[in-house]
Amino acid sequence: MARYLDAIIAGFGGQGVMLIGNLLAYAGMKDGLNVTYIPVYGPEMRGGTANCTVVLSEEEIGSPIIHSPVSLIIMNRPSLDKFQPRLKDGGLNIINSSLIDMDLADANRVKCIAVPCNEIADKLGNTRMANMVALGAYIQATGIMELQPVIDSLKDVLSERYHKLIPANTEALNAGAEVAAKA
Amino acid sequence: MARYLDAIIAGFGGQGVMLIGNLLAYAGMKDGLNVTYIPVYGPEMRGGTANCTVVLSEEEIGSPIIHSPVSLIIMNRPSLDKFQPRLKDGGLNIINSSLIDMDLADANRVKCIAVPCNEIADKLGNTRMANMVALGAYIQATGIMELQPVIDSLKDVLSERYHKLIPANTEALNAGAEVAAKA
Amino acid sequence: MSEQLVFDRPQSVIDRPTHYCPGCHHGVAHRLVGELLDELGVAEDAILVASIGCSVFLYNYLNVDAVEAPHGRAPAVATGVKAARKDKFVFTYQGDGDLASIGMAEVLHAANRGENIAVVFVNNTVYGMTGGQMAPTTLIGQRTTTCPSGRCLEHEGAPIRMTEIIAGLGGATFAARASLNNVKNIRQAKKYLRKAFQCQIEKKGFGFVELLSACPTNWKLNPVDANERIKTEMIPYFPLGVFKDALDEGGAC
Amino acid sequence: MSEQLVFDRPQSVIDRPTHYCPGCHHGVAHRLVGELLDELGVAEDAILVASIGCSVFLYNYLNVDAVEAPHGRAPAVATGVKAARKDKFVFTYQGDGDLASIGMAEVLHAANRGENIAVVFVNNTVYGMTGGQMAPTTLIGQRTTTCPSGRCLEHEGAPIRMTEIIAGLGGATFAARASLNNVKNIRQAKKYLRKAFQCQIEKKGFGFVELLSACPTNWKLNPVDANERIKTEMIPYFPLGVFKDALDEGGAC
Amino acid sequence: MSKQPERIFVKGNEAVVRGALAARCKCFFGYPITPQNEIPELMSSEMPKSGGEFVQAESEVAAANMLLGAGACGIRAMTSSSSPGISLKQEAISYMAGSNTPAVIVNMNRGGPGLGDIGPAQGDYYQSTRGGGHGDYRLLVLAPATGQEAYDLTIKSFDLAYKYRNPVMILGDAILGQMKEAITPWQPEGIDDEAGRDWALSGAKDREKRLIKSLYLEEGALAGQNKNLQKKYEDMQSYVEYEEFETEDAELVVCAYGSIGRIAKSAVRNLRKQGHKVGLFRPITLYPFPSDALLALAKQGKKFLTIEHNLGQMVDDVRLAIRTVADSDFAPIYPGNLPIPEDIEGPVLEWLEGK
Amino acid sequence: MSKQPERIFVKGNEAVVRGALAARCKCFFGYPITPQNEIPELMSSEMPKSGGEFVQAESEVAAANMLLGAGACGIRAMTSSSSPGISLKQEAISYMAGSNTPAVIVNMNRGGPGLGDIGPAQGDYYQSTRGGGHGDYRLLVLAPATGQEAYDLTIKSFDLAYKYRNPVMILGDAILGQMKEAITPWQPEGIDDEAGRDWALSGAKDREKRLIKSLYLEEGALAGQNKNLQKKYEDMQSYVEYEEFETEDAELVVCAYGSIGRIAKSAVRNLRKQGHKVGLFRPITLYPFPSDALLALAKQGKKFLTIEHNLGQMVDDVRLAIRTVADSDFAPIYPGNLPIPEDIEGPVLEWLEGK
Amino acid sequence: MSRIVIQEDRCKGCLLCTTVCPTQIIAQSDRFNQSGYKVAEVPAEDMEKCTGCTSCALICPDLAIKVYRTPKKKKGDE
Amino acid sequence: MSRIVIQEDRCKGCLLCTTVCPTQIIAQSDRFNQSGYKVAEVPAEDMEKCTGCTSCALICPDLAIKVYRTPKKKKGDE
Ligand SMILES: Cc1ncc(C[n+]2csc(CCOP(=O)(O)OP(=O)(O)O)c2C)c(N)n1
Ligand SMILES: Cc1ncc(C[n+]2csc(CCOP(=O)(O)OP(=O)(O)O)c2C)c(N)n1
Ligand code: SF4
Ligand code: SF4
Ligand code: SF4
Ligand code: SF4
Ligand code: SF4
Ligand code: SF4
Ligand SMILES: [Mg+2]
Ligand SMILES: [Mg+2]
Repeated sequence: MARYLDAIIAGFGGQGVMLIGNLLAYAGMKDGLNVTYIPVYGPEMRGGTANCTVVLSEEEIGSPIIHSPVSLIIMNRPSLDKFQPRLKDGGLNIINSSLIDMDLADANRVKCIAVPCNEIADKLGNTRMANMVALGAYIQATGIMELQPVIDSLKDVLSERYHKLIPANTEALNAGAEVAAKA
Repeated sequence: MARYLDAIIAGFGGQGVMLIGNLLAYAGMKDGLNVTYIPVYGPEMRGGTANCTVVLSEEEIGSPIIHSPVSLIIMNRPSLDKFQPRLKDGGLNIINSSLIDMDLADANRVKCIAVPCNEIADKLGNTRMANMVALGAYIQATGIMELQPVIDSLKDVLSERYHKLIPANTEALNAGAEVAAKA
Repeated sequence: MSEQLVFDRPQSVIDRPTHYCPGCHHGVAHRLVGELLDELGVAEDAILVASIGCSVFLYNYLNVDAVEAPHGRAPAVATGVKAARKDKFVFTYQGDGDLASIGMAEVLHAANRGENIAVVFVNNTVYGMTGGQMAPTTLIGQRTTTCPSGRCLEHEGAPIRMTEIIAGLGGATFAARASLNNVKNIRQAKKYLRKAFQCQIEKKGFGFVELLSACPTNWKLNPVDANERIKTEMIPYFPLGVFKDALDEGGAC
Repeated sequence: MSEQLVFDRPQSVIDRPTHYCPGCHHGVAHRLVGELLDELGVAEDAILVASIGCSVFLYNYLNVDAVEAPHGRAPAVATGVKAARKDKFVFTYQGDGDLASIGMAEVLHAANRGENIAVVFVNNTVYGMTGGQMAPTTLIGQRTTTCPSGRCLEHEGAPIRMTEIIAGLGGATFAARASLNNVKNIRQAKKYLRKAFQCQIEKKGFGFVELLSACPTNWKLNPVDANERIKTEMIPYFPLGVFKDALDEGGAC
Repeated sequence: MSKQPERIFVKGNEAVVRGALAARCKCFFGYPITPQNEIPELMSSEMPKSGGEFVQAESEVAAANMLLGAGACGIRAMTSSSSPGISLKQEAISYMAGSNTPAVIVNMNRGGPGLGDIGPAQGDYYQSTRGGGHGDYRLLVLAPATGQEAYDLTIKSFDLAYKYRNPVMILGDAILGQMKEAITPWQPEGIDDEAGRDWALSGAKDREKRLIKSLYLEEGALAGQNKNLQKKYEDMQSYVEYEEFETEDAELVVCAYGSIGRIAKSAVRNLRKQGHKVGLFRPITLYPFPSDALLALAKQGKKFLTIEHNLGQMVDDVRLAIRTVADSDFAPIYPGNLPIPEDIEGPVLEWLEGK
Repeated sequence: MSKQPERIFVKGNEAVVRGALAARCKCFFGYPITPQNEIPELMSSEMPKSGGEFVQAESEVAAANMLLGAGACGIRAMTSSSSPGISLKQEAISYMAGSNTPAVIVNMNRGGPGLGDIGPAQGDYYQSTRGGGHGDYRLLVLAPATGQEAYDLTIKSFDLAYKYRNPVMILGDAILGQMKEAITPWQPEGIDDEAGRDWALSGAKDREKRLIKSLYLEEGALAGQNKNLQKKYEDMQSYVEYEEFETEDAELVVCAYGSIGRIAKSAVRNLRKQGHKVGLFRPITLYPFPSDALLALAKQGKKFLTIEHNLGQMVDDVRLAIRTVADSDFAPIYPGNLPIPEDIEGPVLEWLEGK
Repeated sequence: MSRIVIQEDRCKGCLLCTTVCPTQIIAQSDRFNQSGYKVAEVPAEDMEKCTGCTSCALICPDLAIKVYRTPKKKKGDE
Repeated sequence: MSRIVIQEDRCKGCLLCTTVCPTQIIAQSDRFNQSGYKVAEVPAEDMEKCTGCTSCALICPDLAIKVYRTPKKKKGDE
C-alpha cells in the first residue's frame, strides 16, 4: 500500500508539540512525501492546550484536517481525553506516560505505547526535550521513515540559536525510538 | 382636466429659489393637492447654481424628478441656458429679465413672460425679494391656485425671525402677479 | 483572638482560573478593578466594555454585565452605553494596541467630550494576544515580531505617551499613570484607579489610568525579569504620576 | 524704469475661478501653498493628497499631481504615497472636521511615525462642506446646525487644539499655528508653511501647520465680520505660534 | 394607532426623524454626510426635548459602535449616514448582528463607488442585503419609496429590531432624503420600552450577569451561534412587504424598489395610458426578499424586467426567486444620472419591441 | 518562468509573502490579526531586504488607505488582514475601485460574524465578490486552495491589478494561512515595474498633472465612470480560472472553493472509491465567476450540490450561472466547525440517497 | 506710482481687500459680475494713491488682484 | 502569627511572590500542578516567619494566595 499517515499531536502550550509536528512533516517532505501540517491554537495565542495535525502521503493531500486520525502523540492528560476517542480503531497512540496514567489508555481498541518522555528527557539533561523523545518513539512505531531524515531535518526546523542543541535532540529522538522498539 | 403642474425653479445660490420652490409646494399642499419638492445642490453645499423641482397634482405623484417640465422659473442666465431647452413645447417660462437678456427667450416654442424681478424688488425696497416677484408672476400665469394660499403659507415657510418681512413678501408676490396679469 | 482572612479574592472577581500566561499583569489589573467595584459599591451597577486583546475574557472573570467592543472602539461603545444608561457605572479596559493604535480617535474623543466613564489602560508595549507585534507604545530598540531588529525612531517613530495626551484634553478630568511591577506601585495604581472611578461616581467626567504591565511571553523574559524591565526601561520613558486631576474642581477644565 | 507686476498668481495655482464662498479663506491658503511650491521648486515633484471637505477641489486649482483621500485618511494615504515615492514632495491639505474628528488617529500616527510629509490644516471650526455642523474645534458657545444652542463644555467637550497635541508627539518635527485673518498673520502663516515644507525637503520629518480660517457662510457672518471673529474669538483660544521646531536639531526628538 | 389628521410637509430625512421619535428612539449617534444631514441636525435639537441623547460621533466608525453600546442596553437607538459612511460602519454592524443587538441604521444611498457624488443611487443594495461586513449575517432591510413610508417604516424598524434582536437597515437614497412631501404622522401604541428586560445590560443586580458578545471560541460554540442566526433568518422570512401595481393582467412586470420603484409607478401609468400591459412589483422589504410573491407571478407566465439605479444588484434576488420557472431581464440607470420615468419607459418599450 | 526546483516547506501565509516578493511587491501595509500574522511579520523583515517599505499601520482603515496611496503611485503594493479587519477596509476598497487604483488585498477569512473565532470560514464570500463597500464595483477575487496556489495566485494578482487597474482580493482562510506544505517557488519574468507610467502619480514634470479620484460631480460624469467600470468588469470576464475533477462521468458535481474545495477533493476521491459518480467543480476565480463552465456542465444534465463553509453564499452564483437549465442544492459547513471530508461526504451521500 | 487691477469676473465682492488698504481706496462698486457678485473697485481718480503695498492682494481669497509697481527713478537716473 | 495559603491549581509558577516577601519564605516547589506549572510554596517550617504583610498576594497575578492573620493578644486579655 502507498505510504500514508496522519497524526494529531497534542499537549500543553509549552511542550513543543508544534515543533515536533513541524519536524515530522518537514522530514516527510525531505523523504519525498507530500506533507501538510496545520496547527490549532486556543484563544488567539494564549493558554490552554495546543495541537497540530500532520498528514504524510505519497498521493496529493486533499484535506489537511483529520477528525479521526490513524495515529496520535499525546503529551498530557486533557489531550488524551480529547483525542483518544477519535483515534481510528487499531490506530497508534504514543502516550507520554510521565504525565499520564496509563490506566486511561484504551489499550483494547488501539495500540498504545507508553513513553515516559519527561523522565527520559530529564535523564538526558533537559525536560524540554520530552517532545523529541515522543517523536522518536512515534517514528519507530510507525516505520513511516527512518530516523535519519528526522535527525537531518533538525537543522532546518530549529532556529539557528538552538542548533547547539541538535546533538541532545538527536539523543532524545534515539532514546524514544528505543522505547518504542522494545514496546 | 385634473390639476397638474410641474416646475423647475433655478438661479444662483443666493437668489432664494429653494425658498419659493418650498413655498409653492407648501401652498399647493394647503390647497389640497399632492405635492413634491426636491432640491438639487452643487458640490455638497457650496457654489454654483441651485435648482429645485416642484410637482403639484391631484393624483398620487410618482416621480418627483422631471426632466422636461411644463413650466420654469428662471432667475439667472446659466439656468436659462440649462433648462429652457428642456421645457415642454408650449410650456411656461417665467424669466427674470433683470438679469437675463430677453432676446435669449425661446418665445416661439414656449410661452415666455419677462419679469424684471430685481428691479421690482429693488423698488419695493429689498432686492432679496426678487424670488417672490417671480413666484407671484408664476402663480398668476399658471392659475394653478389663487395667490392667497401662497400668501397664507408664508408664515409656515419663512422661519420665525423673518416673519416681520411677510407684508413685504406679500407685496412682492402681488407685484409679480400684476406683471404676469398684464403679460 | 481567632485567625482572620486578611487577603482574599474580591467578590466581583469570579473564582476561576484565568487563561493568562504566568506572570501576566492582566491578572493584577483585574483584581484591582474587582476590589474597587466592591469597595465603591458599584458592582451591581457596573457595565464593563471589554476590548479585544488578551484581556477580552475579562468578562469571564468579573461578575458584572459586559459588552464586547470591536478592537479599539471600546470608548465609543462605552459612550453609547452611557448615553443609554446614564445611571450605570461604565468602564472600559483596553490594551495598548487597542487603545493607542486603532482606537486612538475613539479614546481621545471620548475623553475630550468628557464622557462620564472610566478607562483602564493596560500598557504592555506589545500586541499580546496576536503574538507580540509592535505597538505604538513599544520602546525604542525593543524587538517585536514586526520590528525584528528593534523599534527605530526614524522608521517607526517614538513610543506614544497616552496619559500625557489625554491629560492635555480640555474634556478629561483625571489622568494618571501607574505601574504593576511591585507592591508599592500596585498600591499606587489602586489609588489612581479609585480616583478615576470616583470621577464617574461623582459625575465629574472622564477618568483615565494607564497601568504599565508586563507581557513576559512576548517580551521573551521570565516574569521576574519582566517586572525588572518595567522598572529599568519602561518607567524612565513612561513616568508615573498624576497628569491631570480636575476632580476637586468639579470636572473637566 | 518700466512698470513691474509685483503680485500675481503663482504658477502652481491654476488660473480659474474657485467654487468657494465669498471671503472663504481656503483661497488664501491655496495661494500660500502654491507660492511655496513655486518658491521651493518642488511643484514638479509634488503629490497632493486632497481631503474631503470644501477644499476637496484643491486638486482642480493646484497644478500638481494629486490623489483624493477618503474623509480623514489623508495622512494614511500620504504615508502610502511617500512609501512608494520617497523622492517626491508629499503633502496633505485637510479641514478640521477631516483632520481633528474622523481623521484623528491617522494624523497622530503619521506625525508620530515621523512621516516625512507636510500637513496643511485649515481650521474653520465647522464642517463647511456639509453645511456647518459642529466640529471638534467648534468654540464653546458657538451655534452650529448640530449644536443649535451653542457648543457646551458639559455635553460636547472642549474645542481640540490639534497643534499642541501634534507638538507633544515624539515623532513630529515642526508644528505651528497661524491665522489667515489679516495681512500680518498671512505673512506669518507663509513663514510657518515654509518651515513645514522645508522639514520634508531636508528629510527631517513631519511638518504641521494649522491655519485659523474663516467660513463666513456657516458662521452666518459677512466676510469682514468673519475675519474679526477670528481675532476676537478664535485666536484667544487657539494661540498662534510655533509649538515645536526640531528642524535645526536634525529632526524629531 | 391614533392618526393625527394633520399633514406635515417634510423631507424624507425629517420623516425618518419624526418616525424615530414616534417610535420612542432614545439615542441617536450621527456624523455629517450629504444627503442625510437633516437627520442628525434635527436629532440634535429633538432628542434632548424628548429626554433622549444625541451624540455627534467623531466618525461613522464611532457612531456605529456607540449604537452597539446603546443597543446592548436594550435602548431604542439609531444612527444614519450615507454610502461611504455606511461602509465604515460595517465592522460594527457585523458585531451587532453577531451579538444579537437590536439597532436601526439609516442609509441614504448616494452615488458611488468611492466618493462618487451626492445624488441618488442604489449601489448599496448588495452591501445592505448581503452584509458588507464579514461573516454570515443578515440585516432586515426596509426600502421606503415615499415620505410617508419613510415615517411608517422607521417606526416599524424599531419593532423589528427588538422582535428579532437584529440590526435593521432603512435603505433610502438622496431622492427620499431630500424630497419634501406631505406626510401624516401617527403615534404607535403599545411600544415596549423594556423589551430588552430579559437580556439587556443594566447592571447585574439581583440576577446573573449578562454578556453581549460575538466571540465564540469554545468548540462548537460559533457553529451553534451560526445555527441560531440561520434559524432567526428563517423566521424573518415571514415578514415580507411589497407593493404590486397593475400586475394582474400585466405581461411584463417591472421590478424596482425605493425611489426607482416610485418613479417606475409613474412610468407604468404612462405606459398603461399608451395601452401597454405593464405592471410594477416593488419590494418594500429587501431582506427578507419577497421571493414567494414574485414566484407566484412568474408561475402565471409573466415576464420580468428589473430596473435599478445601479449596474444590477437586486436583479440577482429576482432571478434567484423565480429561477425555477422564469428569468428576469435587467436595465440599469447609471448612478450619477438623476432617474426619471423615461429611464424606465425606454427599456420597457425596448423590451416590448424586442419580445 | 524559471522554475527553481527546490521545494520549501511553508505556511500559506508565507507562500503569499514569497509570491508577493517574487512579483516585486514594493510596499506592504499591515496590522496584526490572527490567522494572518505571519504575513506582516515576515514582510517586516523581508521588505527592507528587497528595497521595499513595510509600514505597520495604526489600523486596518489606515492600512487600506496607505495602500490606496501607494497604488496611486503605480507601485506594486499589498495589504493583508482577516475578516473584521477587512470590513474596516471597505471604504478605502470602494475608493480604490472607484478611482481605478491597482492594489492587492489578502483576506485570510476567519469565523464570523463579529469577533467570531480564529478558525477557518468562508463567510466573507459575499463581501469579497459583491463589494462590502458602497457603490457598484467589483474586485477580482482569487481563491487559492493550496500553498502552491497561494504563491502562484499572489504573483498573478499583481499582474491582474495592473492589467485592469483594479484592486484584487486574495481570499484564503485560516486553513490556507496556517497550513504548512511544500511549495515550489518560481520567479516570474517580464514584470513591468513601470506599468503605471501613463497614469500614476510621480510629480507633474514635463507632462500634464494627474489626478486619482473617485468624486464625479459634473453632470453625467459619475454615470460615465460607472459605464467605464461596467465595461472593465465585462472585460474581466475573460479571465476565469477553475478546476474540474472527475466531472466527466459525474452525475453529481460538488461545487466548492478554497480550502473546502481541497477537502472536497478528498471527499470525491473517497466517494469514487465507494463507486459513486461524483465530481468536483472548484472556482479559482470567484469574480469573475466561471459561470460558462458551470453552465456547460449543467447542459450535460449534471446535478449540483454546493458546499461552503458558511450558510450559503457562493451558491447564489452557482444558481445564477445555471439558472436557465438547472439548479443547485446547498449544504453548509457551519463556521466555527473545522471542516473535514466527512462534512462533504455526508451531504453527498444524503443527496444520492434522496435522488 | 503703483496700481492694482481687479479681475472682475473673479471678484466675489467679499470686501476683505477694502479693510486692509492703507490708503482706503478700494470700495464696493455698483456692478454685478456674471456670477452675481457686486465687485470691488478702485475709483480711477483714487488709483494714484495706491502704494503698491500688495496688502489687498495678499488678503484676497480669490486671486482677483494684480499689483503693479513702477519703481521710483533713482536720483540721477536718465 | 500569620500564614498564607497558596491555591496550587491556580498558581502558574511565575515566582513573582518570591521576589516580594520580606522574609523570603516563598520558593518554587518541585510539584507540577494539573496545568503543568511548578507551583510556589512556603515550606511548613518557614510559615511561622510570615508577617501577614500581603505583599505576595498583592503581586500574585492569579489570585492564588490567601493571607491569614491572627491578631496578637493585647496584654491583659484572657
Ligand atoms: C479589527 C481588528 N483588528 C485586529 C484584530 C486582532 N487583534 C486581536 S487582539 C489585538 C491586539 C491586542 O493588543 P493589546 O491591545 O495591546 O492587548 P494585549 O493583548 O497586549 O493585552 C489585535 C490586533 C481584531 N480582533 N480586530
Ligand atoms: C466617510 C465620510 N463621512 C462623511 C463625509 C461627508 N463630508 C464631506 S466633507 C465633510 C466635512 C468637512 O469639514 P472640514 O474637514 O472641516 O472641511 P471644511 O469643509 O470645513 O473646509 C464631511 C463630513 C464623507 N464624504 N465621507
Ligand atoms: S501574551 Fe502577554 S499580555 Fe497576553 S496573556 Fe500572555 S503575558 Fe499576558
Ligand atoms: S462653506 Fe465655508 S469653508 Fe466652505 S467654501 Fe463656503 S466659506 Fe469656505
Ligand atoms: S496695493 Fe496696497 S495701496 Fe494699493 S490698493 Fe492694494 S492695499 Fe491699497
Ligand atoms: S478681496 Fe478679492 S474677492 Fe474680495 S472684494 Fe476684494 S477683490 Fe473681490
Ligand atoms: S504575607 Fe508577606 S510575609 Fe507572608 S508570605 Fe506573603 S509576602 Fe511573605
Ligand atoms: S505569584 Fe502567584 S502564580 Fe506566581 S508563583 Fe506566586 S503564587 Fe504562583
Ligand atoms: Mg498590549
Ligand atoms: Mg472645517
